[in-house]
Amino acid sequence: MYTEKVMDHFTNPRNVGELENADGVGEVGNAKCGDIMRIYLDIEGDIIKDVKFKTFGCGAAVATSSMVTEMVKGKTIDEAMEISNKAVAEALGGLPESKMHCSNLAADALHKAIENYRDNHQKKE
Amino acid sequence: MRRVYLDHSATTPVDPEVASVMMTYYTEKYGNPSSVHGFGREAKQALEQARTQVAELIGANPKEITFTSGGTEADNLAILGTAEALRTKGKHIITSCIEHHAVLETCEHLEKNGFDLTVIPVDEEGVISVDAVQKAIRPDTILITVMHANNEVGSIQPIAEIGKLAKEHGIVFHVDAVQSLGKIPVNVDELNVDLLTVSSHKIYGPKGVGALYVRKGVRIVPLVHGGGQERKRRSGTENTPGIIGFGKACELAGQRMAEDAQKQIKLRDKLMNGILDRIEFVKVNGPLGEKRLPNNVNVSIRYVEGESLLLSLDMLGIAASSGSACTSGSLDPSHVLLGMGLIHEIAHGSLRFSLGRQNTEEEIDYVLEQLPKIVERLRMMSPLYDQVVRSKHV
Amino acid sequence: MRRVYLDHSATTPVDPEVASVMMTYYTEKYGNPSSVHGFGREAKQALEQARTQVAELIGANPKEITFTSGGTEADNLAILGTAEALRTKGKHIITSCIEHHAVLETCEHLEKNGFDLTVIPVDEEGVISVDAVQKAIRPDTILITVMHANNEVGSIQPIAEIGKLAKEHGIVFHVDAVQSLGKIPVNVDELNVDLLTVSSHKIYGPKGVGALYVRKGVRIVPLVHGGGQERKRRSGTENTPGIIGFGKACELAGQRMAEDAQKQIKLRDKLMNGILDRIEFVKVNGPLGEKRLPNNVNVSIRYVEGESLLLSLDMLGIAASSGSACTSGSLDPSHVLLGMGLIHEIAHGSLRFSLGRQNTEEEIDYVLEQLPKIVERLRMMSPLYDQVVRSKHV
Ligand SMILES: Cc1ncc(COP(=O)(O)O)c(C=O)c1O
Ligand SMILES: Cc1ncc(COP(=O)(O)O)c(C=O)c1O
Ligand code: FES
Ligand code: FES
Repeated sequence: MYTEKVMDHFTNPRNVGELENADGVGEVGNAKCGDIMRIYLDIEGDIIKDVKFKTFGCGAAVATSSMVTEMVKGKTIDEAMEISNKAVAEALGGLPESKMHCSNLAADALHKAIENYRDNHQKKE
Repeated sequence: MRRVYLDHSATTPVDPEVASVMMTYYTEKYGNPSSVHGFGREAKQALEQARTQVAELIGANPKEITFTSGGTEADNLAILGTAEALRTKGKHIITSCIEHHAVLETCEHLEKNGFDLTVIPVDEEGVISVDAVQKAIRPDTILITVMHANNEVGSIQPIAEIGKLAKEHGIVFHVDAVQSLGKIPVNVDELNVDLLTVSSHKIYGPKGVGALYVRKGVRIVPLVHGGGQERKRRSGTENTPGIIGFGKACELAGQRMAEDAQKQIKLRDKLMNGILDRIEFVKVNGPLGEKRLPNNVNVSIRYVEGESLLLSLDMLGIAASSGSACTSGSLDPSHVLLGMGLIHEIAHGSLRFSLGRQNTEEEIDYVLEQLPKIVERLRMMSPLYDQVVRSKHV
Repeated sequence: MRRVYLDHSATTPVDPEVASVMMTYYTEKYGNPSSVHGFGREAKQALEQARTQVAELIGANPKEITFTSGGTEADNLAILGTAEALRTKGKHIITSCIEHHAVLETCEHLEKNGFDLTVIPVDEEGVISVDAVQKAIRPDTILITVMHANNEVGSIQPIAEIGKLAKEHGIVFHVDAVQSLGKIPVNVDELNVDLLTVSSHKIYGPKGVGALYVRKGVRIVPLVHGGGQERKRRSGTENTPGIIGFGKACELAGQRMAEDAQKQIKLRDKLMNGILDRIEFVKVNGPLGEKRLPNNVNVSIRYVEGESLLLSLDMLGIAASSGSACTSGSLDPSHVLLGMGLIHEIAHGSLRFSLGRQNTEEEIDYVLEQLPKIVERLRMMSPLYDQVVRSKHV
């Protein structure tokens, strides 16, 4: 069902955890649907210096969370905004059709975290 | 890698004795039972012997057994066949909210085609109330269809009483006994049923074979038309090797049922109590004791999601299921658990272990050793668990 | 006793290679393909490989293959499923008078439920005329269902041309290819078909498995409701070992078809000519040469009755059939032979020998040695023959 890459990220998820005093936090999904994803960002200038996640969800949800954190580390926030659901799924070597929506969650959580950062940032200015 | 199969409610291995009987009918005694010649006759004879073996396990007459391609087809034949036969008599059908999809989807198909459907709720243990069925009965009720034991939570239903009700009202009564056969006694007279579905691959027989018991005098319209096999109830060249395997599996089930149950109840309780002892925030789904199938363990583990649990167990060679096998690939939480009143997030974290003849205590120990570690790891990742831990520390 | 099996159109032995592949999936890789765990995944993978093997033999895409419990169910699914899907579009169905019961009875079931049925006649060789089909087409025709090759007399039908007609008129075209598969090329594109039925046990695969090819874009309503397996077209736990066996049988059929056909045509003609040479008052039923299946011999032997012939042959270990296996237990003469214009008394004396991969020249010699003696003996008993002999002597 899942590619080796998915299983690798599921088994050894990268960047699990949270960041105290994160510059941006994004959360999507709800427990009712069986998936919640939260992403924490530390941002310096407009570069993503550190990223962590926590996820309650299926194998694909865990793997896409892990993947997206790997993909954004070191990127600018504009570059990170460009990361699409499809790109996350592709980076994992594909997802089963019925699981494509799980990749939505990861990209959406990331984008929400960046928006959250921009909101905070703009307020500070 | 070590492999521990704990998904016997999804399907079972074929018993080696069963497989070896079947082999002969694939390669040597391969005749078509409808044929006049020796090859045909030897196949026919074995087919009829299998019919007797199935009948004996459920206390029926062999003539009352119609072989099908499985439990799903038997459920469809019972429900659609009765609806078609009695459509001028009435249009109301009663079922329960914890039925297998083979029953629910079929009833809903009829609903879309002009029938009325009442779906009886269950209590928090997953048991239907006889009272609720009684209240649902209308003058135009033609069929009551409920399961003997539930495939997800193992709850055993008050079939005999519902059957008595149905009989009093002259309503055809169909029971899906796919999960109870071979695990607890199934007797068509004691249960007061008119139609009863059984399936081979849940009792160490081959996949792709099942049967519908049709009480003498009960009329159903066939689903599949053609050569008129199975006393015109189910056309198609008979799957003789499969049917013969099913017959043998029934014979073995009859011999081993008491011993199997005794052994599996012990393992079941060991596993269930072991999980409760070792893991926090766990809830057992379904009834305890006598009202539960001997081989079913179903727990909800809070703050983790079922598929992640399954995958993690799988990597250690442990095969289990979350909800029923048919839906574990999809995103909906089990309709059975929701029907029992579980909220979505708890239903999502449910896990079913279903025991079989070959399981050992040592295998249960292995699961009890691994599962807590898996849950711990997944909970550390879970944003829901955070809050729990934090609120504890406050 | 010596046993000579010449009833391969009724059913075939399972190829030992096929049987051995299946065995693994009964006893070791027994997972339910819907399950998430390793046991499930290995079953699922093998299931999909089998789908590819079946698809390849008929030039289809694997996604266009729906597995069923046999040819009969596939025929029913095609016909009932199309009728249900298109019932608002039209109510007219065209079929032929030589179809298998799985098609005829299903069409007649629809006729009883408000559909219009046109049954096309055949010529004296058992071949449908394209012209007759064309003339039968109406604006409300939704389905044409005809067979590729006839099971009794081996006549091959002008499918590609009928398919072209159907396409021109936007009519769904279903073909029952149960008897042609593995014997002559079957290609869904060359034949212009939308739906195509195949069955495993006629090509050295297991009984109880078949498939319906459904061209991409063609909609059918399912017959059996439940877990939504087979892309929602056919619910029920998949008969994985059976399907895997069918897949293997298709692979072997593809490899061996040319050689099998060449060998069987030789035996066929030897048997047919041998009978004509040795026995008086014999008529060959069905076409000669290219338009006949490589493995079919069908003769009417005057002044004797089919069942008596079968029983006499059987006592010598020779398995043959009279009419189709499905009806040889009954008293009606074959509807196919009657459809070809044979009178009852001649149809009653018909005999079908259908060859298979394992048959040898020596076996044919044995039949040719025994059959004349049997016919002689039965004719000596026959009051009809008396008159013939007498009139000869006059
Ligand atoms: C209660 C119940 N009914 C029906 C079925 C369907 O039977 P089968 O798998 O033979 O189609 C199953 C198993 O999946 C079941 O558990
Ligand atoms: C032409 C034809 N169609 C359909 C069938 C039915 O297929 P099955 O025996 O797999 O049900 C047969 C064989 O009996 C047949 O010969
Ligand atoms: S996150 Fe919901 S199924 Fe994957
Ligand atoms: S005499 Fe027996 S079938 Fe006609």
